[in-house]
Amino acid sequence: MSVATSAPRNYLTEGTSIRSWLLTTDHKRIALLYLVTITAFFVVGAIAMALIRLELMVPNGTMINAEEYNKMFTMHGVVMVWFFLIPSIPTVLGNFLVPMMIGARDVAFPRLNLASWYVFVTGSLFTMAAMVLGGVDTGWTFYTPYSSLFSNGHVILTIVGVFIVGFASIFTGLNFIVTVHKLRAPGMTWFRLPLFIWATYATSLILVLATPVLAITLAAVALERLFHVGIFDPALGGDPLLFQHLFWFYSHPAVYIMILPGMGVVNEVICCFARKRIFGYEFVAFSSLAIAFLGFLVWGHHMFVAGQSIYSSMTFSILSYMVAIPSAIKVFNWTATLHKGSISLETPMLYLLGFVGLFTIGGMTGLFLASLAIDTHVHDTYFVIAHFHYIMVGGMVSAYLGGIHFWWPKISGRLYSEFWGRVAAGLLFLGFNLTFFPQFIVGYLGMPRRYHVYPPEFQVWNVLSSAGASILAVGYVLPLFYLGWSFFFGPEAGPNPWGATGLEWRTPSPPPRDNFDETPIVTEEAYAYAAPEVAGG
Amino acid sequence: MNEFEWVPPRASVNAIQVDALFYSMVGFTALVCAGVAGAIVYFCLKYRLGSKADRRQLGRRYLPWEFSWTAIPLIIAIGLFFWGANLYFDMFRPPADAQLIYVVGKQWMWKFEHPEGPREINDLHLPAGRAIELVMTSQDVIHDVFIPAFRIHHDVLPGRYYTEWFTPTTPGRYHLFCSQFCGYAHAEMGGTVTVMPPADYAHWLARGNPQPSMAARGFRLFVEVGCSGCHGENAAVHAPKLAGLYGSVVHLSNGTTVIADDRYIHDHIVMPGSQVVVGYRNLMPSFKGLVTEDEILELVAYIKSLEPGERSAL
Amino acid sequence: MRHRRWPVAKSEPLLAHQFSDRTQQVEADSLGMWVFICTEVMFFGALFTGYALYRFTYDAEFRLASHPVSFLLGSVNTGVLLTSSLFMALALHAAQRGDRRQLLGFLWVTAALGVVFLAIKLKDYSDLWDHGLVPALHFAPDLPMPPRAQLFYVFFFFMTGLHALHVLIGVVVLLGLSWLAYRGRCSPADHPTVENVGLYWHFVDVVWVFLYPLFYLMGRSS
Amino acid sequence: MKPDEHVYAVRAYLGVYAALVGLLMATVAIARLDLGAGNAVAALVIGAVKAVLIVLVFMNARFSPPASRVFAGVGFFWLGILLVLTMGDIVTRGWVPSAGE
Repeated sequence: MSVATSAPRNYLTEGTSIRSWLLTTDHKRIALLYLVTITAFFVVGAIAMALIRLELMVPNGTMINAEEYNKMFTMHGVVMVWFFLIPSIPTVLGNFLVPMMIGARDVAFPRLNLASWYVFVTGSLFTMAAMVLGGVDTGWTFYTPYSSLFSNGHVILTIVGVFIVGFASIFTGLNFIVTVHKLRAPGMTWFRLPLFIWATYATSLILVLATPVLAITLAAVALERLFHVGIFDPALGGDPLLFQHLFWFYSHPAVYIMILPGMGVVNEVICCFARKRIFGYEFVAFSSLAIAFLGFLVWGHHMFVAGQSIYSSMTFSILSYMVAIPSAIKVFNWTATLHKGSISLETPMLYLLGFVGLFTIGGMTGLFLASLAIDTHVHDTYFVIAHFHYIMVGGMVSAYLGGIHFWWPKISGRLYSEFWGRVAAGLLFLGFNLTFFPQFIVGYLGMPRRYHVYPPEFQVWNVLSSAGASILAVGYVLPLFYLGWSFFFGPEAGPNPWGATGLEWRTPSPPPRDNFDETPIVTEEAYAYAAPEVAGG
Repeated sequence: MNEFEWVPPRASVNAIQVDALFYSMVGFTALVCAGVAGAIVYFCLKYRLGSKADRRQLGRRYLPWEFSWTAIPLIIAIGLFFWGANLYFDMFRPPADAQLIYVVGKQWMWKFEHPEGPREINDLHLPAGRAIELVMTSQDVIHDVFIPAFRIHHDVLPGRYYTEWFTPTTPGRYHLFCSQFCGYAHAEMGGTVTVMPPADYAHWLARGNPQPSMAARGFRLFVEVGCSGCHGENAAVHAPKLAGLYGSVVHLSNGTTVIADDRYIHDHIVMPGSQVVVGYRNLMPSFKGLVTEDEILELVAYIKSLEPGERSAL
Repeated sequence: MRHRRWPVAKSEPLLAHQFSDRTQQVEADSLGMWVFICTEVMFFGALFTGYALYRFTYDAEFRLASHPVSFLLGSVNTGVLLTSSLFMALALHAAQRGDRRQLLGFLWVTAALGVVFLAIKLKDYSDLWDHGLVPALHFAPDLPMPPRAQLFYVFFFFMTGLHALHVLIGVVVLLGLSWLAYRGRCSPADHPTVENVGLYWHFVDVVWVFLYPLFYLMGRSS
Repeated sequence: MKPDEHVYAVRAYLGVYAALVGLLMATVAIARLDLGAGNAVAALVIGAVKAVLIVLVFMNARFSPPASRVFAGVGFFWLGILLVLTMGDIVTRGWVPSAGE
């Protein structure tokens, strides 16, 4: 308990110079470095999104022209995927929490961890330079031969940036894998680990195994663009589908890089605010690994109409359906965890219950896309856009913001305004649904993605979507203000404001440099919430 | 001018089948989402902190639940897979008597050729009630033929031929989109598909400038670009004769065999040395750049029209 | 060299603050190396996949195209790398026994064999350059080549080039390690460092063991 | 890991080295024979055997902790996924279903 005598030294007060931040190897400080960086990129991606939604208010928008529009959606995609979503929960919450949750003083390779941030910043400089120098118009998928031979944008510069940030991902993933294997506190067996750790571990496996394939694929695109040697050019015997195979071998699992850590956050928050042990711990834990594994077997469902063999398509289709099983297990277990709990709807809980709902819709519409016949109609339409935004924005961003709110008292040592928190969570949920639900409809009607002009009968849905986006924007901006305020002026939180279990709550807020004054010893399972008092029972 | 649409027009046999699957899945999804959302709301109210709800019997018997909500989704998933896969498989099996229409995509327009002769750009006229098979290729990057009213989609790749087929049912005008991002004017690379009653279609075919058939245009090219110098009837050069070639089995000098299909002939024109016929030396120059993709299609149509033992069908 | 007295390791190896004991640190380092090797496998794996695709599609052309690639140089290089791996393993053994002199010798032999490998590789490349078989930079074959020959050589240079880069990095790391050993920083307790460098070196060898049949052995019989 | 476990290892290293050189000579010899597709298969099988020997003996995967041993296999397993599913497409792409009625 931090009594208001002289404040105990914590990781924030341990050296306050810029230098002490830039050369830190403290996982908590690196988490904050990442937090600031990816927030900046989120703003960049969101501005591109705002321009896109404004342009689409009318069927023949002239606010920006075709070329600018193409660059905008490419920038939105590239920045949001590689500079926000993929690093988001792993590098911010993961870096902050993984060592603390397992009772370690730091990650296994602290210098590698810092290197990861520098590599990330270096890579982002390249991609940002490409954006500033005139942008790139290939879409975030860089499909060949358009990207390799036809586009006039700064493809190589962009690719170099993405190539480099890939190494930041690999460093982070490698670090977490080794940390979870080797640095668990005494008594912290695998089945006593918080489920956030299981999810982060599964994510790290994907980071380590998929990212190199993307790196080499993008290198091949750059090579092709520089020298035109025919790796993906049909005129020289190359196969453009090879690019798609390799790209999606990374980019489909990348979707699970984005969603798995979010699922991890759900477990922590729901257990805390239902004051109850998770329902079916082992099933939730193994479903994370199952999703990470199956996620590698389904990439071909992006290629059902791309000219892939139909037998291959069928294989990928049924494997895609299999991913639905562990996802369903998770949703049902979360719901069952609420049963007979003692539920209070604090801000993080609102975000995460929103996550469960939106993820369910996103996941169910994934079944439509896994269905060969339906995908043959909705492929590359707004139906797909809506589906993956339900997963990535409705799911991942909700979980990220919910997680930030949940652990904010630990990160900053302070409380934020519960009222504004609930308002922001509510706006996010409303704005999100209004933005993206109409896109399912307009997608089934046949509006293709990456169109800046469209037939007038689609306008109603686009206007609804743009209106929703403005509400969504308010939902995003609000936390910046009240969390920023709380960081400096909020009331002190104390070590455990939510009454949560978990080792991270057993240390002061903000935690000291080495997290724990002495190594904790774990004697019980995760989520050992006291059985609720049965009032009048 | 804004017509408000809830559902896309349904103008092919395939569209009816896909819609049946789609709306079944919408129903199923609505059921699951309502169930999950309902349970969450109900639990949040009933078991809110401090409520007097009964919280005893917190047993750990969860296995029956886990197994049931693993097994039931699994069975449903497999069922949905077969439903979708079955329809999809049919989409790749055009009936033998389907009417062929040739499609070339290029930045940023669509060219259509009817075997009877008419050529169209960005507009496609089709007869209702008849199976149509599009034979598609691209001249530059990847495009995609997307006709929402037919619920059909396929990428169009440079250097390859893909087909998609459908049977239009309802006369009317429908959107045609390119749905694979292809550069600057991607959003404008579309057009209109006009489905007409068969009689009107026949009338449309006959009307306007009478055009020679595709095979006839192919024959003209065959002479003009110099193919006939070697492959023609009286050519002195020892080159394979092309009559009866289409659809036959060709033995290659590397010991393998291929079926001489559209792709084979196409590749031979632009990349002759890659598949040399056994017994011949590769003397043929590449015609890459000398003929466009739509001209190659015409050459293929001509070669296709040659019956075995015939030198020239025209 | 052999008359020099070896400085004695002054202190126990450092224990980083995040670890509670030495075993934990050693095991963490080793696991980290294995995970890194997984990443490397996938890194090369993407190229192996591309190679497999084109080899399947253009089998006959690839066989013909591979003729100018020197069977002899490739086979010799395989022998060189295998031998270097043996010396790397022996170096680890020396480190475990705390025999710094042997350790140093074996590390140098390993590094030297790496340099020999690179030199032979260079000769291999320059021969192909003379035949005009280097895509992008100088592709004007002076031998009759099938149409997809360029594709074969793209993968040849991409894959063997990436591998050679790994060998080069390995040589630099080995020299760094032998410098540490020379400075007396390789007591028996330091052998895990040698072991991790060894893991990397052997992995590079494993990659070559697959590159060799794919590029140097095909189409030799015809 | 305990160092004394593989202090005796010199003999194992030399034995494996001899085996590797033997395999190299075998693969050179086989490459000279005309086995059709068998050449590639034989060369790759020999390559795989060499790789396994290197991983197990030179890299001492035999004595590594379980987690390290698992990760020694994980990379190759995942590469297998990439190869099998990609090649599954390439190999079956030419199989065209028969025409419908």
